[in-house]
Amino acid sequence: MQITVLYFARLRETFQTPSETLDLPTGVQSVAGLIAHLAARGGAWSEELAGGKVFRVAINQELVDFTAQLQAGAEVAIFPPVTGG
Amino acid sequence: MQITVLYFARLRETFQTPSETLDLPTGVQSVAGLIAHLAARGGAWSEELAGGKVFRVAINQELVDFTAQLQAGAEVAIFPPVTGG
Amino acid sequence: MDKLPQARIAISVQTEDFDLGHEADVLSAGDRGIGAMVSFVGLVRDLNLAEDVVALELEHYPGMTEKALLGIAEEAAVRWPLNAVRIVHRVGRLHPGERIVLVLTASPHRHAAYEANTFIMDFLKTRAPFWKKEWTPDGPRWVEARDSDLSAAARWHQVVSKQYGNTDHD
Amino acid sequence: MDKLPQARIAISVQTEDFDLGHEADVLSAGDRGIGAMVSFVGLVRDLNLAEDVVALELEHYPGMTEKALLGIAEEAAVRWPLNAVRIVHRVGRLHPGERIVLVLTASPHRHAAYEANTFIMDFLKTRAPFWKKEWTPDGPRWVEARDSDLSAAARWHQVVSKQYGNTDHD
Repeated sequence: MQITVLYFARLRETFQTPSETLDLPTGVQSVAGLIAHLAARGGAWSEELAGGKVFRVAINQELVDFTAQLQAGAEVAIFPPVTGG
Repeated sequence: MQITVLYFARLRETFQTPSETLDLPTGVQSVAGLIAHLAARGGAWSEELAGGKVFRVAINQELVDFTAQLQAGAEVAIFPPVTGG
Repeated sequence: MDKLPQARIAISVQTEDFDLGHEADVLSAGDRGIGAMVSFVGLVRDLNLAEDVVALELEHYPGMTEKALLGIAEEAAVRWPLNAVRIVHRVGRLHPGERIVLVLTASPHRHAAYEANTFIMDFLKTRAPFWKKEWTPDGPRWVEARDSDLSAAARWHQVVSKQYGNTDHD
Repeated sequence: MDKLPQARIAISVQTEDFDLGHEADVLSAGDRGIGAMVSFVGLVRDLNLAEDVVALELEHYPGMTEKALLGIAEEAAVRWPLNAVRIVHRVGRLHPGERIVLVLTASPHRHAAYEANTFIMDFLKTRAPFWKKEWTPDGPRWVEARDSDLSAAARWHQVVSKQYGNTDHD
């Protein structure tokens, strides 16, 4: 399954990329699976996504929780808690 | 004791006067006493002030309750509940 | 609590219309401590008027009106951290769609600005000496006071203001 | 309940400043059912900035931002009787004293306009994808989210909206 992942704000800077296209292994079906997959890269990925820090995930521009299922072609966004207004 | 009494809105129209200067009998010392004094005129005065209708009283432009004491020269206002805003 | 200067308070009772954008600009000009500004504008709406009502007329008690509005604003400034309060209330004849009243509150904190504004309107509607009369082709009639306004004002006696810390920036 | 047409909702995310008076006039134009209009304007205040901060920069998630703001406005229009909602949020670089955000709510009833406005701001601060960065001579740093904003949004889950009768005219 291929998806697009977007990063914003501090995470965009820390990961040094605004977006990437990913071919997910068969076992990765949910947001939780995707986060584990990315954290397995180690370094900043592990620190930000598996280090107890708070972040938010949206699928196709809707906020979701970690049990949400991924669909092929989905636009997934990972970002820090919002601070607008 | 001499005071000025002002009437507003519906009461001004019903009593057909915006204001009057009153020489109060010695026994009239409080707002309650003034109201009884005015209601004793009968007719509209009795209907409006002794007929269970709701009205408000201010002394020198401050809302007061019926136990408030009068002072010589006071500006007393009697008016219906307010409806601005 | 933030160290606030005493709140700037300005009150007007006037027949003329007011300009919301201009009033907001004046209120915030030069005060960099303001993080939140809330405005309330009351309008003459036609839903609450009988079919035949062509205008409202607002009578007031000159002198007491300004004192009552100032007292309400000062009480709000004691309860909430406010930089500034502006109240404009129109009197005279008004038609559907026209503005009646403006309340502007400015604070470092958004909830303080919201709550102070609501408080001012609730007390304005029960303590400020204004009276509305509806004009119809058959003649005028006075608008009756509403119990809902009295209960809206009464609820503030139970409210204990929350603390506004200096990290709560707007 | 009053028979309200579906609330008119307009959302803008823009680098340009906005004009409060103009936006309020557009919102109320031709709608005689509006009795109350509440505005919130958020400003960059200097009290929450460190001494050395010269500007804020607002990043957002184009596409999701507009959807999130529309969703928040639509939820408010389900909870309260609203004639119209307007939200403008600026992005890009902003300096102390500049306007960041505008929320306008219009209703027949004043408490509906106040509460819907507060609700929109509370949810905007927790669900709309904007991020603030502070610029200093030593470089930039991201603003951290605040627990007080999360608890402000959470309290609405407990709120049961009161009924707005058609006698409660503004």
